[in-house]
Amino acid sequence: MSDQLYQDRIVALAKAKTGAGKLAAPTKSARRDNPLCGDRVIIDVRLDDTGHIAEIAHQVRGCLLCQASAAALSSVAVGRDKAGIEAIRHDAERALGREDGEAGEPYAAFAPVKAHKSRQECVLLPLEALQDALS
Amino acid sequence: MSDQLYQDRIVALAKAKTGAGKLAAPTKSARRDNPLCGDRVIIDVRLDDTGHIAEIAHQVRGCLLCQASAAALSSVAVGRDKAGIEAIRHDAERALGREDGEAGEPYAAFAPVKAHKSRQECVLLPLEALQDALS
Amino acid sequence: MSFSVAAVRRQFPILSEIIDGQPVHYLDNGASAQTPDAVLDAVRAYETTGRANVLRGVHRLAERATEAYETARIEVATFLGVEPLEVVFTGGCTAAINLVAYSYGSLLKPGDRILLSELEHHSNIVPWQLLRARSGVELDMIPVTVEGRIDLDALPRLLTPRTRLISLAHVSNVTGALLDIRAVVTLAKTIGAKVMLDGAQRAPHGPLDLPALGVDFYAFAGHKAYGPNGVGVLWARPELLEAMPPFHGGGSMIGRVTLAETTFAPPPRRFEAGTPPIGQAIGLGAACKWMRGLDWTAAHAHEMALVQRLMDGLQKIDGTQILGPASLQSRYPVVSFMLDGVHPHDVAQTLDSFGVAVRAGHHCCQPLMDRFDIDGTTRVSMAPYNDNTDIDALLSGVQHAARTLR
Amino acid sequence: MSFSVAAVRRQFPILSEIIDGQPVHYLDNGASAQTPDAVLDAVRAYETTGRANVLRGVHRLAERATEAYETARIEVATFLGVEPLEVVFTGGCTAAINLVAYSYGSLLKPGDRILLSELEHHSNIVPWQLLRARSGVELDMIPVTVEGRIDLDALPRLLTPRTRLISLAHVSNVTGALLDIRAVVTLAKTIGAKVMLDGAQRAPHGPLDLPALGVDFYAFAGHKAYGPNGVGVLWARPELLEAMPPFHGGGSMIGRVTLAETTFAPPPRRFEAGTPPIGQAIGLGAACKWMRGLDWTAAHAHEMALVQRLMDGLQKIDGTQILGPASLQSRYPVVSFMLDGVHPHDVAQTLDSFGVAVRAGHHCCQPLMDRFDIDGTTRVSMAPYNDNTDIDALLSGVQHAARTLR
Ligand SMILES: Cc1ncc(COP(=O)(O)O)c(C=O)c1O
Ligand SMILES: Cc1ncc(COP(=O)(O)O)c(C=O)c1O
Repeated sequence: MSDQLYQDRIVALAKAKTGAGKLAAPTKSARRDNPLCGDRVIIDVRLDDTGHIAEIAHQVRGCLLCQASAAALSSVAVGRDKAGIEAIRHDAERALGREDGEAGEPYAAFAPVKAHKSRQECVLLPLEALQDALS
Repeated sequence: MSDQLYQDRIVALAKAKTGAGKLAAPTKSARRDNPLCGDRVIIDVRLDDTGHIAEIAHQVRGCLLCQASAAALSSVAVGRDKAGIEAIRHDAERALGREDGEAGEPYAAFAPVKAHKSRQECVLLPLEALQDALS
Repeated sequence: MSFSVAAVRRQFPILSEIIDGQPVHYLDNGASAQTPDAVLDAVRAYETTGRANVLRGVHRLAERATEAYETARIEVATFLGVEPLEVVFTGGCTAAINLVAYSYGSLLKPGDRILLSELEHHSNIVPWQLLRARSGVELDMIPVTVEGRIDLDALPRLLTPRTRLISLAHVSNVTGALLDIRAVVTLAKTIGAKVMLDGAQRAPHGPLDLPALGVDFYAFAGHKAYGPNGVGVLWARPELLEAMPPFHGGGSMIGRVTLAETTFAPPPRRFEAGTPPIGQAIGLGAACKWMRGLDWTAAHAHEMALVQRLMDGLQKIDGTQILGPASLQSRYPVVSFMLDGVHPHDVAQTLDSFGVAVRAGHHCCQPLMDRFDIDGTTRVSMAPYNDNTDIDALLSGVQHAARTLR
Repeated sequence: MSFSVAAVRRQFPILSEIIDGQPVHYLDNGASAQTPDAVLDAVRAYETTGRANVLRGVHRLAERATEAYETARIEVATFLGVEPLEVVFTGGCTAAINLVAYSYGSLLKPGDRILLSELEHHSNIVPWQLLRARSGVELDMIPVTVEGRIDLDALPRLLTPRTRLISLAHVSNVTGALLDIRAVVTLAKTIGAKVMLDGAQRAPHGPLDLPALGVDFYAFAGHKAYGPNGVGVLWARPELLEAMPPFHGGGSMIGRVTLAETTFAPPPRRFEAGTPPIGQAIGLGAACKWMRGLDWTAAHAHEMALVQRLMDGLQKIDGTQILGPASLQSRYPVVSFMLDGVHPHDVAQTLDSFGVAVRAGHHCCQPLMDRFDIDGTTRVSMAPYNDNTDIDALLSGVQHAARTLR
């Protein structure tokens, strides 16, 4: 067995299912599909008056990487606004080796995906859905 | 210089231009084109009451092989009927190595074309036009 | 003719590569098969000793290229049991189906019907949907049984007097199910409909006798049949080819071009506009010849023994489910499965870390996935060069995924 | 960057072959160029160490193949001076023009006009004639000057408010004439017509800067640009690609397929239905990279010195006549000539016996032959690897033909 993509931290994130589900009264929602692999993410957010995320939930029909990413995102999204999510996006891009610099937590966990280009979209999909919802 | 396609006999046949021209009052005429190389042959024949060729002429817009073949054909066509031309066709096919057996004259002259598949149609075109005219 | 897996494997250079420190357990043949020395050598000979354009040249390289190209057509024709002039070289299987959809399709009238099935590859669906949008033909879909077969019991009620064409996969690229062609052809004849087979997944498993099958069109891809990419084949009955108008326009498919109007060459040239994929056709000819050199009774038995070993192994892993026929009857060596609680991409990715190449996802069969309400499967597709070690490596990987990812 | 003919020649294995006892004087590059080791090696590496289908696989061979395929797109884009996602891989130059004729063509209305020229290759005439038959667009033809150039003086009166597209050869495959693109683009802009260039004969002579040319579509063929057969390129402005409906339907060009309806992927995938010519695109990428590694100022000067030597030599042979510009200005190394009293095929055949490969006939330009009322020409088409010995062997052969065949 060679290079391990599914390292314990990624599997643990996915199994934690942080934020899995729907919100009763979301301010915004967005859905993203990846037509190449069929992954699908729906993100619900409730925003406070200043545009910061008060609550977040996700439904993922997709692979473990997508689930882990959605859970990672949910674990750090509350209290952030558009710019704050942009910062997380940079962490993700850095973890995947698409941007220079060191990735912050929790996205540093996705460093093993660096070597697997075809799976990187799986990690980014929840972020893209959330950014759609906020835009 | 390697294998000589244009051996003296072929060149001599072409230069002889036997039968080049039109008939004043042809019984039948036929035109054949080779769309691949652009060669074009028109054959005129005057037939006698028994269907034998009394007179023949050809206009060739084409290469030396086609001209030589038209001249060769004109030199032996007179007095033959459909079956007689069929026999010449067999000579031609034999000379080109497409049929077994030895080619009769004058088509034996075309033996050098055996090695040049892309040029064999040039030799056969006048025969095809004449066969069209007789059919 | 004889069959030895070891002897076959030795002919495929990639199978003895060590890639990222691991041997290659290549079980993604349904996507693209590997290619033997015989094909590589034929292409290289063209490229380095006979490269030229075909048909119009008188110099010796052009003569060599033309001869090699037309010999390839003969090889393909022999492989299919048909005449060389009935074989059209295309850019692929998809291109072959599009040729029929555009050319034969242009002869159809609004209200004419084309019958497909729910298990078709997108390449045998989308061209007809595009035709529908252009010309107002209607599409009907044969449903698929729980076993993943085209449900031929539904055929009689789906056939109408307006049904002109039935286009179906000879072998499913997801379930491995083999079509009962005789049943289809018999019913099609009663209403005069033509039958087209998408042979992409059948051609890689040995020679065919198309006239005996009684079909009207057949399409397959070079790269899945051990040949190069960028080439495919359309076979059609000569009277159909004769009646079909051109599709692509360009060099070589013409009779005479003037600014006012143009006449067209007879088939197959009418459908081979421009410079054809010469080296690729030559490679495909070599692949067909290579396939004809195998003992397919033995090779097929070998492939199906691998299927059995795979199915047996999967059954021992908790939560696996096979999508497709459970028996080996009327089936080719393509096996799709689901592993409960693990996404197919994660199965495939785990397998990759075991050196095992398989495909995961919808396999260009979204309507079939919808039929079973799933996102995708993990697909194992075999060739004669696969062996028990490939299957065992795969089973270890699936076990590992089952243990660690759920 | 530097240029040495000997160094270039060494990279082309076929040039040191002895074929039927003779060296290869290959002067038929306009039909198909030869291919260097860099291309052969890139294709072989794909075939033997990374062969797999692209886009949908997660295993390492599929990742390698996808990476190599997309890197090839970047190489081609760099060669053309454009963005990778604007580059569509097709089956060839003819296929690229047909893509535009079918897809962009379907956006045109009856009465819209397309402007071509009398010197176009059949591949840039017949697709538009087929479109005319399908959709009622009208075709106009720019005449050709006695020098074998597109007569741009005629352009203003041929342009109408309904002219939607002007599609012209960047370099003529018969006369070698280079189009004055700036003049065409300037006039086209005044009425909002799009400009397409058939770059089949220009691409083999070095990198391009398409945005600077100001054109809208560009097409070329792999096999004439030192790459493999079976692959070509369509470039188009991104907003045009975006607006164009699909042509071929099949796998990979879709968004979501259902039985009822289907959505399509964004460009370039929308136009790459089915498995693309992967190995061939990789080879073409290597060819573009190889071309970018040459010093084209020197290479072009070398090519044009060969043209001069050829023209000088032909002039010394009684009864030769060149069809095309007499000067070296605005011209590429394609030279057509006639030898009084000797049919072009006989010239070419004689040259073959001197080991010289040229093409004879109408060169898929029957309207141009009609314009000059000739059956055909003998065409000498050069590449950077040609040298004086090639030209001298050719001149000896023409002399021999002049002496013996008339
Ligand atoms: C000017 C021109 N256009 C188009 C083509 C067609 O290219 P292909 O046959 O490779 O599709 C050619 C070559 O034959 C050409 O010379
Ligand atoms: C059943 C079936 N039909 C058609 C195709 C399309 O073949 P290609 O992509 O080579 O054109 C495939 C393979 O992807 C297939 O499996």
